[in-house]
This record gives sequence, C-alpha cells and structure tokens, in this order.
Amino acid sequence: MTDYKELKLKASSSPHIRAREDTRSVMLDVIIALLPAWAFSIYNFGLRALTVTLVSVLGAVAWEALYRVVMKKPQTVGDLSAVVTGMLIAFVCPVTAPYWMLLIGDFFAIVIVKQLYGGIGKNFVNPALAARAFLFSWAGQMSTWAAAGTSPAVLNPVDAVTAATPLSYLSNGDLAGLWEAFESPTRLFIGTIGGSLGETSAMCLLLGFLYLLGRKVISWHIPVCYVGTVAVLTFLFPRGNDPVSWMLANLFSGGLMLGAIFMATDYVTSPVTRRGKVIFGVGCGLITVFIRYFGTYNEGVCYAILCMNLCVWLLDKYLKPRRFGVARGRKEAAK
Amino acid sequence: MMAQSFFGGVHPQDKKAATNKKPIEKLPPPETVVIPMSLHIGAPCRPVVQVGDHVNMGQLIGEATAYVSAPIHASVSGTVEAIEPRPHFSGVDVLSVVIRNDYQDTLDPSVKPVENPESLTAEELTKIVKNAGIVGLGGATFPTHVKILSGLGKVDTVIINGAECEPYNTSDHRIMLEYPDQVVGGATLLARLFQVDKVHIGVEDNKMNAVEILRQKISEAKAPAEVNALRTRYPQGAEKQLCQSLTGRQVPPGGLPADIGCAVFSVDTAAAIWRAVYQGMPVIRRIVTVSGSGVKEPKNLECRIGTPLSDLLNCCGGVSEKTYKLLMGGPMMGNAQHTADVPVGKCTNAILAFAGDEERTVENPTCIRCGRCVDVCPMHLEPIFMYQYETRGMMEELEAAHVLDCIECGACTYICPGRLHLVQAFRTGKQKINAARAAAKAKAEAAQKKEG
Amino acid sequence: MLTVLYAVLVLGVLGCVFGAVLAFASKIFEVQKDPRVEEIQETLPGANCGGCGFAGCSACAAAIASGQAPVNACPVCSGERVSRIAAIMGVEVEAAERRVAFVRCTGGTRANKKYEYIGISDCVGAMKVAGNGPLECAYGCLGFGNCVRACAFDAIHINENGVAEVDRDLCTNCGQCREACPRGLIGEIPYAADITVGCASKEKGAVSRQQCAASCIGCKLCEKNCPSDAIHVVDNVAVIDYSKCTSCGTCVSKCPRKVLTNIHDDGRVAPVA
Amino acid sequence: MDWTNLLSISLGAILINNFILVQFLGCCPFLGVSKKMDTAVGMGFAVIFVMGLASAFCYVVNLLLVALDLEFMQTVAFILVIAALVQFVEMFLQKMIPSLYEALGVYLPLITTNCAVLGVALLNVQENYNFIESVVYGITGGVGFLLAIVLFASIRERLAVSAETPKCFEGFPIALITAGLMALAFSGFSGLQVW
Amino acid sequence: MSQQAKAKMQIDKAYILRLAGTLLGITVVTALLLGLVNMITEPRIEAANAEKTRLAMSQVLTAEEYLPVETDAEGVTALYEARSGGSTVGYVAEVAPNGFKGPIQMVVGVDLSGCVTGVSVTDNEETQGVGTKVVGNQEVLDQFIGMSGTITVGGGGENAFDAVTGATVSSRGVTAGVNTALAAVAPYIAEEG
Amino acid sequence: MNFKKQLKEGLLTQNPVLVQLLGMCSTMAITISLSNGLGMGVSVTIILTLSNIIISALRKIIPDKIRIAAYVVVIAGFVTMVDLLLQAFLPDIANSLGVFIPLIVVNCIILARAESFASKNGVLASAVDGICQGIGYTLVLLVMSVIREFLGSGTFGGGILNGGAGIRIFPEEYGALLLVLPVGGFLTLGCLIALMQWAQGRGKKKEGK
Ligand SMILES: Cc1cc2nc3c(=O)[nH]c(=O)nc-3n(C[C@H](O)[C@H](O)[C@H](O)COP(=O)(O)O)c2cc1C
Ligand SMILES: Cc1cc2nc3c(=O)[nH]c(=O)nc-3n(C[C@H](O)[C@H](O)[C@H](O)COP(=O)(O)O)c2cc1C
Ligand SMILES: Cc1cc2nc3c(=O)[nH]c(=O)nc-3n(C[C@H](O)[C@H](O)[C@H](O)COP(=O)(O)O)c2cc1C
Ligand SMILES: Cc1cc2nc3c(=O)[nH]c(=O)nc-3n(C[C@H](O)[C@H](O)[C@H](O)CO)c2cc1C
Ligand code: SF4
Ligand code: SF4
Ligand code: SF4
Ligand code: SF4
Ligand code: FES
Repeated sequence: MTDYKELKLKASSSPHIRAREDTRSVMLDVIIALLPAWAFSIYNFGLRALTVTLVSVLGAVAWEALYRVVMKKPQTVGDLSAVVTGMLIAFVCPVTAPYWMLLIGDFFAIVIVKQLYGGIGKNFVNPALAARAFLFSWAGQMSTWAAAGTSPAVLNPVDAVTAATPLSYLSNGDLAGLWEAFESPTRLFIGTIGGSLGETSAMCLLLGFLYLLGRKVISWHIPVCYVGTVAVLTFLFPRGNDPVSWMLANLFSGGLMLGAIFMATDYVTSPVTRRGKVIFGVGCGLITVFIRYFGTYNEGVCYAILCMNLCVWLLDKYLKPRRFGVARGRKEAAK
Repeated sequence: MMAQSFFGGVHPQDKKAATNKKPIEKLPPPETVVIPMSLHIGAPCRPVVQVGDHVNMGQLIGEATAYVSAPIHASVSGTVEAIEPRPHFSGVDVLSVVIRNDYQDTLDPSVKPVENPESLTAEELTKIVKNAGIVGLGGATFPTHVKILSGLGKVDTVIINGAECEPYNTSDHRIMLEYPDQVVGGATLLARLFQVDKVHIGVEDNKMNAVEILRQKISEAKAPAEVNALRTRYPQGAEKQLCQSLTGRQVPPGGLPADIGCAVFSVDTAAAIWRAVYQGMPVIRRIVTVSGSGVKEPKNLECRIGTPLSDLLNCCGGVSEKTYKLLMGGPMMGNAQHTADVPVGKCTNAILAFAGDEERTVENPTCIRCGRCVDVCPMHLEPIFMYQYETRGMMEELEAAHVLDCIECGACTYICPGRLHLVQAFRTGKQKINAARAAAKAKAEAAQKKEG
Repeated sequence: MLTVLYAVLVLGVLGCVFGAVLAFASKIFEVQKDPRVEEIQETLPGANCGGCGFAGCSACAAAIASGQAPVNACPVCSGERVSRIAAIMGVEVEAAERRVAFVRCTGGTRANKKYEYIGISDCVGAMKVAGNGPLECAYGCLGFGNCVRACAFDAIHINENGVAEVDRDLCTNCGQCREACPRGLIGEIPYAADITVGCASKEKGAVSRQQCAASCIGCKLCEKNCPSDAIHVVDNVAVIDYSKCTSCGTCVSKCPRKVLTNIHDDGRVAPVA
Repeated sequence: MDWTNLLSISLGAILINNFILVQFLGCCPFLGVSKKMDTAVGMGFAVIFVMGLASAFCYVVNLLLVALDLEFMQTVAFILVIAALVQFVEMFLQKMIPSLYEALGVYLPLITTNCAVLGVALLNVQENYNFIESVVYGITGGVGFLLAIVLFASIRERLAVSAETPKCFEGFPIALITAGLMALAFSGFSGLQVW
Repeated sequence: MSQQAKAKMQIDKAYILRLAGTLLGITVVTALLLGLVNMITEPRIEAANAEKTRLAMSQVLTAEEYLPVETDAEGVTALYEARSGGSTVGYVAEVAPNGFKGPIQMVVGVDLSGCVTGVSVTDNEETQGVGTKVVGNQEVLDQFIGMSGTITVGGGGENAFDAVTGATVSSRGVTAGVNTALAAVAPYIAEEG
Repeated sequence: MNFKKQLKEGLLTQNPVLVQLLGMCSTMAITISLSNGLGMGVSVTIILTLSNIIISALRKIIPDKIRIAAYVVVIAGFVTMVDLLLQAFLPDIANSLGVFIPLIVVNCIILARAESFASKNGVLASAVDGICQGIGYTLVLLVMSVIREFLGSGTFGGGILNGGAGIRIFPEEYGALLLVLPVGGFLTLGCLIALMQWAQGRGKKKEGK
C-alpha cells in the first residue's frame, strides 16, 4: 500500500482549511462593484473617462511594482489593491484632469501614503483620497468640470465644455437654481450631471453597494451611518424652504455616495469593530455637512473621510467588543 | 426549538457527505499496538506492566499519578514488547507501552458490568468513570471524573454535546445513529448523577436524522433528556458557545462551565459512561472518521486505541501520493502529523489526508485590516491586534487584549483573507505569557525562600 | 531718550521681580532629590533591555542609587562604565572577564527536515507544530530568530546558513537571547575564546550523523588529541574547558565533522563543504 | 460679550489655523512627545495650561508696554514672562501637587522653548485681541495642539504595531510624513467661515 | 507660610539678592541696548512704512499730498483726501476685507466722480498660486478702474468683476474691499459735488 | 579648538535640523522661497553666534536657578535687535518672515546650543560653534527652500533673483502648490531627514567593511 515515508508532507498549526476569499478576490469584488459606475462615466463623459481611468490604474500598478522592485521587497501588485486605488483616483478627479496629474496622484497615493508605511494594510489614510487632496495643488484643474453628455477630447481637453456642478449651487444655497439646471432629484440620482469622473451616478454606485453587501465584502454600518447622518443633518438644517429636496440634492450630488460606499469603507483606514464603524460613519457625515455648509471647498467628503481616518486608531482602541462572559455595563473585574 | 446562537463563528463547507451515510466498520486489530502513557490532559500515567508481561484486553497498564489524570488500559491481549518513547500525535515522543497482539482478545476479569446500575450513588458512578479511564472524548481529553467532581453541587444544566461542528467529522454522528441507546443511557446516568430532571442534547441541524432517532429513543425509554437542534455554525460545539446557545449564559473569562451551572459532555463520553456501567468496558476503542481529499475511500472506522494511523488509512484504500498533509482530528482544531506511525488515542475522532487545495496558504501573509477576524471571533476578541502584538513582541499589550481567553477555535484564521497564521501566533503568545508567569512565580518563590 | 529709560526701567523691574520671585519660589518649593540617580542613569546604556531584572534603565539606576542593587547590576555595563558607576556610588569593584553569548549550532540548511513548515516565523511557534518543529534534530537552531528580536543591541543575526550567530563585538552578554531561545541553545563563552563547538546535539552519534551534516557525533577524536586536556565529550557532545584551552587548534584539525572552529581565524564559523 | 466672536476664534484656533498643522508653531514637542498616547495627553494639557496663562500675563504686560510706547520690547518682555511663569509653575507643582507634577512636570520645561506659547502671545497682539479674546485664543490654541498631538500619538502607536517602514524613514522622517498627511486632512478646514 | 520656609529664606537673603541682581543686570543691559537700537531704527521704520503707504496711494491715485480724513465707515482702516495743486482730486481708502485665509490689506483710489482710479494690495496671506492670481496680479486688479457704484462678482455688465477661476473667494474679497471703499468715499464726494 | 571638526559637525554629523532635530518650526514654516531661507538662516546664524558669545562670557556669573531666564533674555535681546534692523533696512524680507523672526527666540537650536555648548565652553569656541551650527541650519533651510520653491512654484531664487520674482523654470500652473503649504513642509523635511539617515546608514556600512 501507500509508502507513508515517501509523502512530501507539510505541517502547520490548525486550522488546516481556509475560506476561499483572499485579498485578491476581495479587491476583485470591489473592482467589479465599481464597473457600473465606470461604464456610466464613459456614457456620461465619453471616451476620455476610459483612458483617464486606464492611465491611472496603470500608473498605480507601475508605481507599486517599481517601489517593490527597488526596495527588494516581495512583489504585491497581484493583490489588485493598487488597481482599486488607481481606479478610485480617476473616479475622484474631473474627467478633464491631465494625465500627468493622475500619474503624480498615483505616485503620492502608492509610494508616499501606502508603501512608505509598508504597503497594503499599513497606511493610515486613504491613498486615493490623500492623492485627491494633494492634487488640489492644481486647484484650477481640479475644479473645472466638464458638462454631462459632452465628451472632452481624449488627448487635449482644454476647450471642453464646462458647467457648474450641483455642488456649486448647493454651496451658494441656491436650490432653485439647482433644479433649474438639473431638473429633478431623479436626474441627480441617475447621474447625467457634471462632477468627478466616477461620482455622478448614485444609481450605479448603489448597484455596486448591493453587490458588495451581497458578497459580504463590506458591512452596511459605515455607508448607512454616513449617508444617514448627512440625510438627517441636511433635513434638519435646510437652506431654502424645502427640506426634502434639499436633502435629496445633498445626498445625490458630489462624492457622497462614492465616498460612503467605496472610500469610507476601505478596510485599512476604517475601524474594525462594529461600534467603531458606526461612529466613524457618523463622524464622516458630520464633517461632510460642516465643510459643505461652511467650508471654502464645495465638497467635504474627501476631507471628512481623511479626518476620520486620523481617528481610526482611537476608535479601535477605545471601542473594544464586549468581552465574552462579562456582563454588559458591569466593570470588568481586574483579573 | 431553534436555540439562540452565539456571536460570530464561521460556516465552512461541512464535507460530511463523504462519510455520514457510511456505517461504522470494525477495523481488525493490528499486529502491535502502541499505547502512549499520555492520552489525556494532566499528568501522564505510570506503566504498571513490564516488558515481557502478558496482558489481557481491558487490563490496566498505566495508572493515574495525580488528581487530574486517568488510567489507561490495554486495547488488545498479548505480550508487552517494549516500554519506550514513541512518536505521539502531540508531536513529541512520549513513553509508550508496545503490545504484540496475540489476536485472542482475552478479556480481563476486571471487565464486568455493574450489578445494580439503577441504584448507583454519585460516588460509585464517579469511581466507575474514573476506573474506566474515561476522559473527554470530544477532543479535550479532560478526565471526566474530575469534571464530574468539580461540578457536583454546582451544576443545574447538563449538556450533551452532539454538535460535531468540525467539517469532515462524522464519528459522533454515526454514534448517535448507531448507538442512540448508549447515548441516551449515558444521558440518563448523568441526569441521575447531577440530580437534574433534564439533560440537554445539542445537535447541529445538519444532522436531523440523528435528532429524530435520539428523540425517538428518549420517548421510548422515557429518558430525562431533550434534544435541541442547533444552527449549523462553527464552533457551535465549543463548550462555552454551546452553553451560550442552550442557556444564554456566558462562561466568565478564565472560568469553567461549572461557574454558570453547566456541565458539558460529548456524546461519545456519554456513551462511554454507559459502556463502563452496563458493560464494564474501559476506553479501549475509538470511532474514527477517515476522510479528506487524499483518502481513496473515506470511512468511519472503529479501532483499538494504539492502532497506527497508517493502518486506518490503509483500510480506506491508502492515500493519494499527492497527499501533503496528514491530520489527526478535524481540519479546524486537529494536529498536523509528520509521520503515519503515530497511534490512535482516546481523542482521535478523525484522521484526514489532504491532497487538494484545502491548505491555501500564501508565501507572505499580510493583514488588510478587513476586520473579519473580529466579526467571527466567538470569544469577542480582536485577533488582528493580538497578532500584531505577538509578532512585535508586545507581551503586555497581548495579555491585555485577553489572548488567554482565546479558545483556539481557528475561526479567525479560517476567514482571514490575508491568510495570516493567527491562531498559531496566539498559541505561541499564550505559551510565552504562561512561561513568563511561571518564571516570575518561581522567582518570587525563590526570593521568599531566601528570606524565610 | 525717554524711551530708552522706560525700556531699562520696565525690563529691569521685570527682571528684578522675576529673579526675586523665582529665588523665593525655589526656596519655598524646594524638593530633595538624589542627584546620583540621574548621574547613574546617564552612565547606563539606555537600551532598556531588561537584562538587569528591573523595568528599564531608570528603574535600575534608582535601585543602584538606593543600594538595592549592586553597582554592576547592569549586565551590559562592563569595565569603564561599571567603574564610573562605582565612582558615583563611592565603592570599588573588580573588573570581570568579558563574556559573550554563543549559539551552539551550525546546522541550519545542513540539518535534515522532517517536513515543510508553514506558519509564523517564531521559534516557539514552530516548536508547537508537529514534532517540535521541522528539524529532525531536536537540538538544532530553528532559525526563526526569537533571539534576534530579543537582542536590544543588534548583536545576533540569522546568518546565510539559517542559524543564529552572535556578533561578539556588539554582544553585551545581557542574556536576553538566552531566555528567548526555546531550544536553550545559546551558551556563554569568554570574549577572547578561539575554539568553539558548533553543536549541542545530545543524540547518539549514529542518530545525529543521520540528522544533520554539521553534527557532533561524539567520536572523541578531539578529546584524545587535545594536548591540554581541555575538551571532553559529555552527553555525546564536545565541551571545551576554556580555563585550560590554549587555542592550539589540534582539535579543530582532528574533528571529522568540522564542528569545531577557530572563530578568530576568519572571524566566523567555517562552512562545511 | 460676543459669543459668536469667541466661538469663531476658538474654531479658528482649533481647526482652521491649527497651531501645529497649519501654523507650524510648537513642532518640537509635537514630534518629541508623541510616541505614546498618555504622554501626549499630558503634554497637550500642559500646553493648554501654559498657553492660557501666558496669554493672560502677556496681555497685561503688553498694556504696560503700549502705554510706554515700548512695543519693540514685546519679544523680550513676553519671553521673560513665559520663562519665569513656566519655571514658577513647575516649582509650584512639584511641591504642592506632586501628582500633577508627575503627570505634567517633565513637559513643562520643554514648553518654555515652545514656539506655540510665544507665538500665541505675539499673535494676540497682532490680532488686537482684548483680554478675554486673548485668553480664549490661548486656551483654544492649546486645545488645537492637544487635538493634533493626541491624533498624532494615536497614529504613531498604530504605526508602532503595524508599519513596516524603510529603514532610513524610521523615526522622525515617517513621523513628519505622518504629520504632513494629517495637515493634508486638516487642509479641508482651511478658509472655513462659520460666521 | 510655614515657620520653616521663613527660616530658610532669611538665611538665603544674599542668594536671593544675587539671583535678582543678576537678572536685573542682564535685563538692564539688554533693555539699554534695545532702546538704543530702537532709537536708530525707529525713524527709518516709520519712514519706510510711510513711504510704502504713500507709494501705494500714489499708485492708485496720483496726487501731491494725502491728508488723513476722519471716517466712521465700517471696514475702512484709514481714509485720505488726495490733493493736488490745492484742490481735492479724490480719496484713497485703506481697507482690509476677508480673503481666503485672512485679511487682504489694500488701498483703493476713488476720483471725484466716484469711479475707481486704482486698486493696490499691500499685504495679504492668500495662497500662492491661487489667491495670488487675484491679489498679486495687477492686471486683474486693474479691471476695477473706472467702475463705480456697487460692483458685482461675475455676471457680466459694466460694474462686474470677472472672478479668476479657482480663486473665487479671493476675487470676492477684493471686490468687497473696493465696494467698502466706494461706500466710504461716497458721502465726501456728495459733499464736494 | 578644531574649526574643521566643528564645521563638519554643524553641517553633517551634528546638523541641528537633520540630526539633532531642533528648530523645526521655522525650518518648515518659512522655507518657501530662497530669500526666506537665506534671510532666516543668516539671522539665526548671527543671533546664535552673538548669544553663544555672550552666554559663554557670562556663564560663570549666572546662577543656575535663573539660567534659562537669563539666556532667554539675552537671546530675545539679540532677536529684537535683528528684527528691528531687518525692518529698517530689509523690509521685504522682514515682512515675509513675519512672526518667525521674533520666534527665533524660541528656536530650540539657540537655547540648545546655549545650554549644551556655550554654557560649558570658552568664548572663542562658542563663537565658532555658533557659526558652524548656524551654517548647518542655513544650509538645510536653503536646500528646503530650493526644493519647495522649485516644485511648488516652478522658480529658483524667489525674492532675490530676477527682481524678486525668481527665475522661472516651468510655468506656474504646473507647480505643486501643496509643497509650499504646511503639508509640503512636513513632507519635504521628512524626506530630507530620511535621506540623511540613509546616508548615515551607508556610511556606517562602509566603515564596517
Ligand atoms: C487545568 C484544567 C482544569 C480543569 N478543571 C475543570 C473542572 O474543574 N471542571 C470542569 O468541568 N472542567 C474542567 N476542565 C475542563 C474544561 O472545562 C474543558 O473541558 C477543557 O478545558 C476542554 O474544553 P474545550 O474542548 O471546550 O476547550 C479543566 C481543564 C483544564 C485544562
Ligand atoms: C472550537 C471547538 C470546537 C469543538 N467542537 C466540538 C464538537 O463538535 N463536538 C464535541 O463533542 N466537542 C467539541 N469541542 C469540545 C468541547 O468544547 C468540550 O470539550 C466537550 O464537549 C466536552 O465534552 P467531553 O469532555 O466529554 O469531551 C469543541 C471544542 C472547541 C474549542
Ligand atoms: C490649497 C488651496 C488653496 C486655495 N487658496 C485659495 C485662495 O487663496 N483664494 C481663493 O479664492 N481660492 C483658493 N482656493 C480655491 C477654493 O478652495 C475654491 O476651490 C475656489 O475658491 C472655488 O473657486 P471656483 O468657484 O472659482 O472654482 C484654494 C484651494 C486649495 C486647494
Ligand atoms: C471595500 C474596499 C474599499 C477600498 N477603498 C479604497 C479607497 O477608497 N482608496 C484606496 O486607495 N484604496 C481602496 N481600497 C483598496 C485598498 O484597501 C487600499 O488601497 C489600501 O488602503 C491599501 O493599503 C479599497 C478596498 C476595499 C476592499
Ligand atoms: S481569536 Fe481565538 S477564539 Fe477568537 S476566533 Fe481566533 S482562535 Fe477563535
Ligand atoms: S481577518 Fe486577517 S486580514 Fe482581516 S483583519 Fe483579521 S487578520 Fe487582518
Ligand atoms: S546577543 Fe544575546 S547576550 Fe548578546 S547582547 Fe544580544 S541578547 Fe544580549
Ligand atoms: S538560537 Fe534559538 S531562538 Fe535563535 S533562531 Fe535558533 S532556535 Fe531560534
Ligand atoms: S522650533 Fe521647537 S517648538 Fe518650534
């Protein structure tokens, strides 16, 4: 029968089976969830939406590969997290953003924010959002918005047709002007409006949300708490006399959905416990509304998430799960 | 009733279909059995036979040397060939008694049923359990008589653990199907022992046929027992989680089920108690599931304690040459073996050989902070941080993160997409903490001695 | 001119007042401290390695100053440092011979493996997996570097053979690595020692020959040939009595397994062909 | 008393013109005492305390200087006041409230040479704040410092257990980059106008 | 104060005197030096500042002399009457509207017909590269020349200031400053005319 | 006394910013143009040298208890003098350095040198120390300024060359604005110190071999 001495055995500590999901498959799920929004952006902004995203993804992957080679560290591009970062960087930039800017953004996100701290899982702020904040170095480029339904030239989009985004109406409290320009909340929801490449279609982003929820890639806590907080605050403190439409306008414009679904949920830069996630989401919502109402930036999502990123370790540290076997509310006996 | 469940846990593919319909086969006893003198938690036994002695089946060959210890019996009749360290499934070599089988299975005169099983006192029953060498057959191998003694008077809920939540394993399932009388009989004895009017038998709801058979036997025998179908979720069978599922109570940190009035026995243990009482038979056999992608013909086997692992595998048609892992125990808690020479022990509920992609380890495990480990930990721990503390040598933080609460269920490791070796780090960390504690204690004691 | 006068006045008054207030305050709020604690602490290496048994260097300094610990309590401080502390405390100590840690294994990649180990890089952790870790030899260095992580002085590293090796110049003999090694492999030799035994296997020769290409088989050739009676096989492994060893190198040339090395020859353990 | 004015001063000092992350005042203690949370918190409170006191004292001294047309002596006079104040407070605490001294003591001397304290005194003059405003600005400036250093320390604790930084970036470089990324996040508040 | 402390202090009178004396000495010498340096530099600094203001004013409205005028208009730090050849040619207002980061110090010249003759930014904290596109670019600021009444930001028309993209806040700031100046000057022009 | 050794220490091995990590506020805050860097560097060097001299001269007179207060007054005196002189003669630089000139008082470098060097060494040595450390500080400021100005605004020599506008190297709209903002200060100094540590590491390695 079998000669057991001949077997090439391995040994490890238990458990000896592992779930099928790994880092790569998780990232692949996120990419899949981003596809509807990406497809919509190509519909909305033309071919340049495609090329901009491709350049950004390639740039992110190339920087990661390069860094790993230069630093003589094991190659990690296979885990696809750089692809996600690259896609999201493109998603948060205007479609007219020049390619060189995207490459700089990729560099900032991948090398400075992520790899200097050791790569995936080690960075403390969201690479794509940090890149966006850094790209505000070129504030002019970052606040020129191609109008929906136009297709800026793939190579040199200088004379692209630009238009105001819903956010610029919101920051002036000009609800009437908003509906004049964008008709109805339905249009905002569908997303045939101006704005960052991937943020316009709440509909497609929510589709991605459902996919991620179904695949159990993310839990509902952060997105729901985040969007919920914004909804409550904008409903309670509307500008203009129509709280409901003011609230809807706030929910469906700007990067709120993109941020809440794909960026605030980034594992690496959000708390690991449920209670932590709830507070994280609420915090993001508060800061977002605060900046949208009072800030000089029209959009607060990026900075809100970045600021809450800074608090993650505090939330992790002070919101531990309740210890098994210790009754709720009772102080844990020391030993 | 669908019992309330515990927090966390995972749901791996159970892979039980390979064996759960296969009746238990009796494996012919081997030429020699190797019986280690350590088949339980606690102090190892002292051999009471010498090389050259003839022993009977069921004869005492190793006697307990401490309070937490259990006697060991010969599983075949024959001559003692050697008493020396031999490979043991724990990984280290252990002093073992090697018996050459004379194939007579001469029963030792000490093996005889109790005369008046209905009127046993708790004391007598405990003594029988002790002499029969019964230990936790669910895997922990804690001497059952010690558990009974420490629980007497405190326990108001007796639980029989038929969860069998580990994938692949079907030995408990087959016991419940084929020996329901023994299980129910054991439950009746335990009910009498702890003076409770009902024993809860918890069975995961992927074994509804066992639930039905047990219910039928209970009503036939009017036994003081009740079967609860439990949600299929690993680690439903871990005793703290089982207590929580059935009673809603949580065992306090560092505590035992007895602290919340529970006592948990596995179905096999219950059956063993019945056998000890009604047949006088000590623990010398074991029902083992042999399965896994490397095994040609998965089976449930009944074998003698001390049978080498290779015998069982051979009985199942041998293993594929691509086999890269041999396990004793289930895939979540079992131990990897480096040789097929190790013998079956009292705790061996399964032997698995893997030749497929079950392993799925990666070269550079990296945490992506997904938090799943935190979500699944049934003990409400935060494996991600415990891992970081362990690997950075931050022992104080590790201890403060309650690593000592970890039941090593492996749920976190199973789910981790970064493929970290979480549980191994916690085992290591626990050992280091305990070693440091012991060292500190020794130091303090030495200092005291100096002064005194 | 008036401005200058005002300037002088205002600042002068401020200076005067603060000078006086601080002077009063320093008297009223005076707190006595043992200045020696600070001095000793400055002399200590500040690595907080814990080798002394106190919680870091400052605790050790306090203990020395209060007389609870001897002036040479810090295992890391040698020679000059100890005498400086002794001077601070006003006592005398005699200098001890400098000793360093030594890893008694050179097997590593040359030792046979039972199986492929998968798991964390931790010697204690590896020993919890089947058969006390992947090596056939139960005494060999596992090379997962618990000792390396324990050393506060960067004095011990895993070499290219996959075994730990001490940098004798950096080693302070604090003993942290010794405590960290689950194999108990790390011994102590005089800093000046030349000849070392690179194996700790107590296995019988026949067995250890099978397990590892770099094992001491207890053949006693060294013992028989040593002109100074300085090397003996104890428990199947050679042991050197450094008080007798003259570094003549006879044993090194006789050892059939090349387990003995003169580490000062080329500064490191010679690889076996 | 104009509450909104004080509120907007506070908001400015804490978020918009955070002393560390926007104005670069007090970087040495920020970087030096932020390895551990508890020390960072201690430092933060010590700074609040001293910045508040310094604002008040310097305001009074400044009245004198202005009256005598001696504005050019502000720097000298302020720093003298601060140095003396810090030393006095240190001695006072050491004797009278040893527990507080244990908590804050080691940081107090560091504060003498903390740009933030002199900075707040000078900025108070520059912004023409009255007494109450000055004190509020001093205290909330300290609160901004506390916020920044606590977040910073918490991140550094996280890095200590998880980051794998290239060797040459270990220690201060990565701390500075971390501070830079924090400043990036705070830049979202720049130009905030609530009232 | 405890008896003990008193005793201690008495013993150490000399020490205290020494402390106070040393500090006194150092501060006195420092103050002396400072006072002297100040005596030398003060006139120069004042002259430089005055020259700077004059220069800025002459840039926005050429005149022979600028006489300060009392005003209580909100937001105006100073108001000057510009005179040439004995007659008033216009007014110059110093204003400090809020920009992106802080106040923008600027001077605005207004002629007797109430039209802007020039705008000059003397000090600002706007962001380099963004705000400076407005406050640092004389061409942009020169847009204001000739405007009167209330100026709007964007929207086209005669009295509209074209905001610089990406620097709307700074644009609004300077426009507000000009409007403040115009409003402050208006009553005087009305008097004059 | 060894001028060469002290210079090497000031510039490299004991560089006040890159190695001793002192005086970082001003280093990060003002280095956005060459003129700023140069102005600040020279001011600090002068003040450092003068205060070192005075403190060294007075070191035997000043009692320990009021040591810090006395040093601080001396330093503040010099700072104010420099400030007044700058305002009078170089108003543009004084303007752009703003509050950071008075803040030289609390620049940790000056007090640190006073404490650790001038209060223990002779007048001449202290003067040399002041100059060397000042040069080391100035050098870092210049490097920082040049990098940030170049990447941030696309110019070289801002505030000095080309009538104050600096020599334009690439169009302004391509400049990475954030590098001249606080973010850039932190990042640039971080990278510079990393570079220094890397060089030190290599130096050590070479020595080892
Ligand atoms: C040192 C030790 C002492 C124990 N003491 C008791 C006891 O007094 N009573 C009891 O019911 N179980 C006792 N146990 C057994 C535990 O309750 C439990 O069955 C065992 O740890 C394994 O359980 P598990 O398989 O759920 O991990 C003890 C176990 C150990 C290791
Ligand atoms: C993670 C985990 C899973 C377990 N699963 C089972 C199981 O499925 N069936 C079982 O009988 N015991 C299981 N056990 C052992 C029980 O905790 C407990 O030790 C046993 O039920 C006590 O009975 P015994 O002493 O009779 O073995 C498990 C333990 C752990 C820690
Ligand atoms: C770092 C940074 C600095 C900025 N500085 C200014 C500034 O000084 N002045 C200004 O008007 N806008 C500035 N902005 C731009 C404003 O935030 C805002 O985008 C702009 O005023 C809106 O302009 P728009 O409506 O013309 O697109 C800055 C933006 C960034 C990212
Ligand atoms: C649910 C999810 C969301 C993610 N969001 C982001 C993101 O917002 N920005 C980003 O750079 N990477 C994102 N990633 C990819 C990856 O986690 C990220 O690059 C890490 O921060 C790298 O350490 C995301 C990944 C997942 C699974
Ligand atoms: S930490 Fe321990 S108890 Fe929790 S899931 Fe992991 S192995 Fe199980
Ligand atoms: S499951 Fe794994 S990857 Fe996820 S947080 Fe836990 S350890 Fe990290
Ligand atoms: S090698 Fe061992 S004994 Fe030597 S310094 Fe390092 S830890 Fe201490
Ligand atoms: S010497 Fe010991 S601790 Fe060090 S690597 Fe070898 S086995 Fe591990
Ligand atoms: S230079 Fe040290 S705190 Fe500013």
